[in-house]
Amino acid sequence: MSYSALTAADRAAMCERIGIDSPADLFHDIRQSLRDQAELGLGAPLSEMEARRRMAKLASKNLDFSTAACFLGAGSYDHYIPAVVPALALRGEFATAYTPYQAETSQGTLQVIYEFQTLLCQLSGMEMANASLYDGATALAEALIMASASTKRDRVLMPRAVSPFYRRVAKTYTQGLKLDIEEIAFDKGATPLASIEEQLDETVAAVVIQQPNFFGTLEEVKAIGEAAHAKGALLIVVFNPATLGILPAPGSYDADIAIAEGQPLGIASSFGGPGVGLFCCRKKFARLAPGRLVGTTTDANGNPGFTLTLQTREQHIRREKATSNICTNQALMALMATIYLAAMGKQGVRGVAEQSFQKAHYAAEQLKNAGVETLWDAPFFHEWAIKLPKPAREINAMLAQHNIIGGYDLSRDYPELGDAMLLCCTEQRTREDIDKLVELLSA
Amino acid sequence: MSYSALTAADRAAMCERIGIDSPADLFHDIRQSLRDQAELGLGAPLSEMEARRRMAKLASKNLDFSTAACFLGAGSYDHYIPAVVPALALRGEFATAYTPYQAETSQGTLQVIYEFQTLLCQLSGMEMANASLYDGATALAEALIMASASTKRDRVLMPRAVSPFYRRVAKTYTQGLKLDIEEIAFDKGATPLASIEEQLDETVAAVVIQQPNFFGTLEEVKAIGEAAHAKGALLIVVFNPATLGILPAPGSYDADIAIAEGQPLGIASSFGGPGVGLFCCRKKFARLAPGRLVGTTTDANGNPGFTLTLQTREQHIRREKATSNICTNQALMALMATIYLAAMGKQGVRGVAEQSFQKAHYAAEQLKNAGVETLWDAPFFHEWAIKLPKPAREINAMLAQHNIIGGYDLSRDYPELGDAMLLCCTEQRTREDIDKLVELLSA
Amino acid sequence: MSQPILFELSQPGLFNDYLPPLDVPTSDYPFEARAELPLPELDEHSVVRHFTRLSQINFSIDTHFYPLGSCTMKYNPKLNEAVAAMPGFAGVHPLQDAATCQGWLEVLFEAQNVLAKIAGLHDASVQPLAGAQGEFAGLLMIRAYHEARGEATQRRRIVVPDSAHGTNPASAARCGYDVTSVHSNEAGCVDIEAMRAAIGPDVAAVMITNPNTLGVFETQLVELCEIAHENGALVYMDGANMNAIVGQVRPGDMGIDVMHYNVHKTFSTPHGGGGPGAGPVAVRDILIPFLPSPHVVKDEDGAFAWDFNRPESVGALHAFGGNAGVILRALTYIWRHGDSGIKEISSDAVLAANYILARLKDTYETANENVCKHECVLSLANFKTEYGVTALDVAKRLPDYGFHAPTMYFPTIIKESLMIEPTETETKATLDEFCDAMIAIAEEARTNADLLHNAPHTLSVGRMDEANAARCLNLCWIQEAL
Amino acid sequence: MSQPILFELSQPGLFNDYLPPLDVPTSDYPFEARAELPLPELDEHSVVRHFTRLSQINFSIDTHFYPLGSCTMKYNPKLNEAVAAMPGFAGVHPLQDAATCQGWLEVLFEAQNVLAKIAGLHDASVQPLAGAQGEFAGLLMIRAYHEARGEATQRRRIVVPDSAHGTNPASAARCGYDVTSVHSNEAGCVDIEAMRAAIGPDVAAVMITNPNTLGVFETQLVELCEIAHENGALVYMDGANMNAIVGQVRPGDMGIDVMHYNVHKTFSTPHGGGGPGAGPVAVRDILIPFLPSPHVVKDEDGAFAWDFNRPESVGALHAFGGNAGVILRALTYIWRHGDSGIKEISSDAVLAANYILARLKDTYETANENVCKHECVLSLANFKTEYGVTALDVAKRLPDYGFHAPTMYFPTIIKESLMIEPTETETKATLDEFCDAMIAIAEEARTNADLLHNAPHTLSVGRMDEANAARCLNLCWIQEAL
Ligand SMILES: Cc1ncc(COP(=O)(O)O)c(C=O)c1O
Ligand SMILES: Cc1ncc(COP(=O)(O)O)c(C=O)c1O
Repeated sequence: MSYSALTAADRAAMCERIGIDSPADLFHDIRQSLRDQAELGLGAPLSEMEARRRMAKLASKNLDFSTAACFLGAGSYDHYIPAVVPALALRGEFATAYTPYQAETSQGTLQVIYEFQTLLCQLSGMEMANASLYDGATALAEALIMASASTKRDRVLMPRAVSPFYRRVAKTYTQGLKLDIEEIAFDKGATPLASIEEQLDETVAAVVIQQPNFFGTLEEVKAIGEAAHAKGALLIVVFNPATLGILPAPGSYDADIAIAEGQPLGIASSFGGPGVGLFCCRKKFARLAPGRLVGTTTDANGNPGFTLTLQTREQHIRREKATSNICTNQALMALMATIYLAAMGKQGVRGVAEQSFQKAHYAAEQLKNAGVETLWDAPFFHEWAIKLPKPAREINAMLAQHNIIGGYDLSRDYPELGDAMLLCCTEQRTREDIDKLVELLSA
Repeated sequence: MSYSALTAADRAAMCERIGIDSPADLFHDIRQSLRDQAELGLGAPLSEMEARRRMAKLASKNLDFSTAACFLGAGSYDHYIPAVVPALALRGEFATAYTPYQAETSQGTLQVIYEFQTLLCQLSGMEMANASLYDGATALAEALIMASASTKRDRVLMPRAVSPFYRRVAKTYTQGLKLDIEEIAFDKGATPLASIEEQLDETVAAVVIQQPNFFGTLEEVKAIGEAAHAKGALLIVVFNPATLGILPAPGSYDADIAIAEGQPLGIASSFGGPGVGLFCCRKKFARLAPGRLVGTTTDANGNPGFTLTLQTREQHIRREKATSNICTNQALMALMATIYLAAMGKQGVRGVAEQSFQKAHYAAEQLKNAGVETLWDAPFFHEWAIKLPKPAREINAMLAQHNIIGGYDLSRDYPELGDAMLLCCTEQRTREDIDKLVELLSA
Repeated sequence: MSQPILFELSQPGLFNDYLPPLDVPTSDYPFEARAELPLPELDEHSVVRHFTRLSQINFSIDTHFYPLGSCTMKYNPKLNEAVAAMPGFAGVHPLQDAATCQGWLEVLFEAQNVLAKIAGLHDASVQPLAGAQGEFAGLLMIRAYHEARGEATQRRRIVVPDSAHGTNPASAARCGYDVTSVHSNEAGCVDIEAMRAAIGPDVAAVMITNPNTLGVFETQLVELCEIAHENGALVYMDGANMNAIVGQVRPGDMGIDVMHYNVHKTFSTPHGGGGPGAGPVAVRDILIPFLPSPHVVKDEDGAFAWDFNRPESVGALHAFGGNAGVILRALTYIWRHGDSGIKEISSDAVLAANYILARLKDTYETANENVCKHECVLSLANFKTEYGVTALDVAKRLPDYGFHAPTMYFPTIIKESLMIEPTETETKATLDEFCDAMIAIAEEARTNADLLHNAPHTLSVGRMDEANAARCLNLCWIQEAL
Repeated sequence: MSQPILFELSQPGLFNDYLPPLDVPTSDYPFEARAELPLPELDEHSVVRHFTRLSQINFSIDTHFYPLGSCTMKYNPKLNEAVAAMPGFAGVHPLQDAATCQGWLEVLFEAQNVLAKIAGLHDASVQPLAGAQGEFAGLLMIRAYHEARGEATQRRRIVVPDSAHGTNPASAARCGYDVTSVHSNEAGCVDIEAMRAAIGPDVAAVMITNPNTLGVFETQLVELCEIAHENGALVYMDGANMNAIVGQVRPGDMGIDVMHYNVHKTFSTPHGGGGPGAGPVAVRDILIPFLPSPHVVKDEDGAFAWDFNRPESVGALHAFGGNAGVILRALTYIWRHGDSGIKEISSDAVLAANYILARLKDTYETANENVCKHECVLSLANFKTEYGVTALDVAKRLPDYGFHAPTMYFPTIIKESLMIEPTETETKATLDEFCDAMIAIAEEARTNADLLHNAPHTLSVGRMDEANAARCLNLCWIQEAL
């Protein structure tokens, strides 16, 4: 079976028109020996009923947010997704359209992307945003490369308090390029300004700072930015869009490039992807930016509309000289983020940030009262690290028994921290969830 | 909170334009004493998150088809619903449109209904179908009333082997009318032709027959129809659309009216509703038919299109002389049935009937081999009655422990049958499900 | 662009393999299998494209302002759909043992309660499947009530104002009642003296719509109820227009004995292009014994159950317990609002209607002298006389401006009427654009009446010839027909 | 009708109460909360109407034939969406302990396996997020391979035919490689002698697209692989066009060392208006050590786990394990087909393309001499000369007939090219209607070229001025701007 729309009679008629005996004749340019080899071994086709059942069975082997309370963050977050987001985003006209190369037949997609770009500017306080990149980690990698191209320098200062997942990808992306990533140690969960200043000089293209950082700690972003700018280096901020309802916007402390993972904006965790890479920067970098951009224009009758623009930056025109190799991006997820921001609006976005902050602080306080120590006393937003009496893995296995998804095992990337776990609260965690966690962790 | 789209500023501006101080002024025509009384006591509003959580918790208190194997039929069936059905039917343009009174703005809905009417004719072999009624039971009631109106007779013969749920509703519907429903006993699970003939004479408006009947048994529909017609009575057939892939169509044995519950056609059980009443009849009854009808016509430019037609039958024009009081029907469910039939197509509809039949017969056979007796040896389709050693309620409680939804307790409506249960298999029951049922019932 | 009929897209041999191969041995059929099955054969892609395209040629609340009077075309929250799609609700059989469907029973029980509370009455049945069936159920209960008092044969009449919706007299007829239609007064309201004259010992009930179909609150309803009750008759309220007063006043407090809701109006369940709806009925204590069967009850242990043991019940209206999935959506909606939100609904709905009235009353004649409730009624009678432009013409022209038409020619007591119900879920900007369009159309009527006569101009079809459909009746596609 | 921009619909004070009241005591912020948050404020209804209307002005597979060459715009099954929406998949965190996500890990593991099998290679990584990243990952692996053999500094060049997609050279550049572009022969195929000349000891890899971007199968691919391998270079295959050959021939059998799939093409995951996709890479055994990290493995007990312990890996390409939800859809699709179904895909896709070619080759010049594979390429060069009608004009006119445009001006080696890829999921009737439209347009070009120059005529906008967008760059709506 396939989803083919041709009948046997159609095939016969088409073959006749083409002047062949059978469709197999269209493959005579492939050597018979090769064709004979092509046994795939995938087995028999599954009917829709069978495929759905098999998948449902696999789904049932996962512990999921519908039955478990998730205290795991570290880059993917269990924020509430209003029903309106999937209801609109999955409409066929959006989901089954291609990249809007043909502007006239793609005004829906194009306007959405323009609105997405604008919403990101409003949220981040930056001057421009692109149409999306793959994810937060690759967005950081692209930011480094763009910073290097624009400054013509090839050193980047990268705090270890930046997500290890992002740093891994940045390393992958720069391995073939002339670009050195130098790590900056953290102290008490934060990146010391002094450590950055120590390494900073006129050869540094950019200083990266994550706010709040991987540990949830709030960094001295303003001072770090000023230090960077003083040496002509760019400030690249990794932000979390779910915090920006109350946390100062990267634009307000003069970020040159601000990138993020957009998953918190109405996108399911879905085992890590698809999410969406957010890429914002100063407008002066427009011609160096990676990925697609949508701009306004007019049609032949002078009516306003939208179109892809500055395409000469891109691979399909500039080929090896393109600002990036990205082609397909995460447009449908950008649509979800757009609908999410439109529906949540100013008050909703603020509410998510406030509640996430407050619930995390309540949880941290309750844990402290119950004898579970935080790793550091640093100011944090909605993620924070706690000390554990035994390996996180064991604690998490225990929590899973009680339908709680525990925190991230910090010993995996920071063995020096010993047994420790990064916890997170979003607005989805109820006081009841938190009290249960506290009870189990302090038992 | 409400879904209101007005801001405080809007309200003020609108009041000003109207010339009032506040919206409360618009309610001055309601006595203040009455207004003061209007404390509803519904409690505080729930946010979307809270409402969804509360509902999810209630949902979790039900045993459902996603985790349990359902052997319960008796009027609502666990047939497979292709993913395409909800994906298309729930599109806002269909779901949030009103009744297509304005033809020009409702061509989508109107064409769907016309296609629905046609598909029902194709499936049932009848000459026409209406745009839907509430459910199978009310469709039967409407059929009785129409039969009486068309024959100007007031007796109806109603076998007890017709669904007791349908008979209950027929009774409700006719209590204020001059229409006597006379019950016909069954013998070995079927309605004896002789019993019908005994009661038949020229005062009988219609003979009702359900095929397969409530017990799943196949009735002698042809002979019964001939007997009815010989006395000038109409033959009203209650069919199950899921059987008509292989079972002869009501039109083929000369039914005058054929009605059914359309839920098996791609509609969720949803605790019994919303489903959809199917109403088919001879074309000569068009002007007596209840409910809406869509016909073809042309627009001012001569282009083809669709519109509601024969509206003079309906309550909004004919008032107390209307053929029925029905106004709102089950249009969205009719759309689902339309998409279902289009997607399943000829082969799929046949496959569902074949597999339901075969699985039921396999199950009956295996049960027999395991010592669980069927109540009668009558030919059946995909439902059949078995004898139980103890009350069905107890058996079902045991089965529920094993995630099996057992059969219908026949002693509720047919105490004379003793401890007995009506089982059903659809194409959804796997051999594994059936073998497990057999094991549990024979243990 | 019109879309070909489904059957023309059929290609013999196409199918979608939804079903697995049969996994059991086969038996012979104990009947002769049908030979012909003339259903269409399509690939899934063609099905998707067909219905997606058809959907696009519809107007709907999701796409257009849809001010159909008496229909309460308000926004239908997507949350309600997400709730109804939960497998724990969608995949539950109505005949399951109560122990395995406590969640569902609780939903229906709670719905019975909140609907009784909103009505200011004592209990409710959620079984009726739409407004018309709610009326039918209510009148049957009234009939049973009189029967229990030995007055059934005496009370043969139902009194209905002439402004009532057609389902009112039709439902009365379905109960075997005679219908007495009573003229409204000049203001379109109940004429209390005419009513007093019509109500006697042979009357079973008065059916009243409040606010009435002109969108006017019946200020003399309390008196009317008193008159009825003095005469031993009960009062039924058609609650189709509850969106105007929900939370502001409880019908029970005014003397109403039984009423229905149209949850597909007031409580935002999607109208689906014609249905499904639900028409739950709320009743005063005296009618509780007669409520439809089954009813959902809660025992001392807090367990929920179907109660079939209701000897005085009017019986069942549905094979199972009604349109449960619709009731589920309505309950979700009511819980979302709570007391304060429910009040806001009616306040804003009425404000919006009065705003439209205020903006249009200089341009169009109106049936509403002072304030209206949730809808206002315009009359094109003078336009017809002066410019030959009818309510129909205006209704057909509005879609060219991107708005659905109002209800037209109803209530019938107003000539050339257009009944406009904006609801609370439209922004002021939308209301203003609509009023601007209405004013522009009035101007078109004066200057270019043919533009209106020939409207609409921008839809998938032009004005449809409805009479022709009845003349050349074609209700079913047949191969040869095309 | 165009839809106002979201921000113009904003009304200060509007919000939707998705969040419950805070249920914990509050702490003070350890930072100064931001004062301004200039996000829009809308009621949910306005949001729904806005995006529903925007969706309707898009062309899409669900609504239109969309024959974009090289994009494989086939039907995207709704089943795949239902599977991806299952809470047991959608609501799972990527960092959960393996014991609590065995279902997901199995999905990814199975996907690795089936994708390796279809390629005729030995393993696969599902981490790459799109085709371009697949290329990047593949080239990094090639780089790591040469490095492991001590030849990294020596092998600085990637050889790419000039017909290649832009991502090929761009991805090579991202790895720090120099790109050597090699001219195709007159037939648009790899010029084997030019290739031989270009491949030397300084070449790391050859990137080849097969079928190539003209839709022609590279018959000399086996020889090309031999030449590369003799020179110590590896061969990367851009698998964007796999829809033409999937199940008919396995790239590994032809000598390919590493390839990517575009699952958003071949395996029907929705393109989403630009993404997300997934670009899994399949590799020969020699490259397994270098596969991206983490990789999913299965232990002896049948338990699945992430393997991060891959010292020779090129590293991570995504914060977590890739676009898992996209891979899930692709696996569902592949399981639905099995061996026989997969073969049917390519057979019918190629048949459809050749049918279009056969029907249009008398009307248009074509770049395909004999049979094509999944797509055919027309050239409007002679139309341009004779009638002043370009590929652009034809592309802009087709939507007036209800069809999306083909890919235009790619591959660049054909002048005024239109690249038409019908896929296997269109009916013959649709293919015929499309060909009829193309023939009608050719006639229009002859008789009424301006009709084409000014096209489209029936969409929400007329022909867009793209140059103007770059000149007056406006990437972000600002209150004052309108
Ligand atoms: C005033 C009034 N009463 C009764 C009804 C009938 O309700 P339903 O269509 O739900 O049967 C309607 C619906 O149009 C109505 O407007
Ligand atoms: C031939 C070819 N190669 C590579 C790509 C790039 O793939 P992606 O867009 O998934 O990054 C494409 C996509 O357009 C393509 O057509």
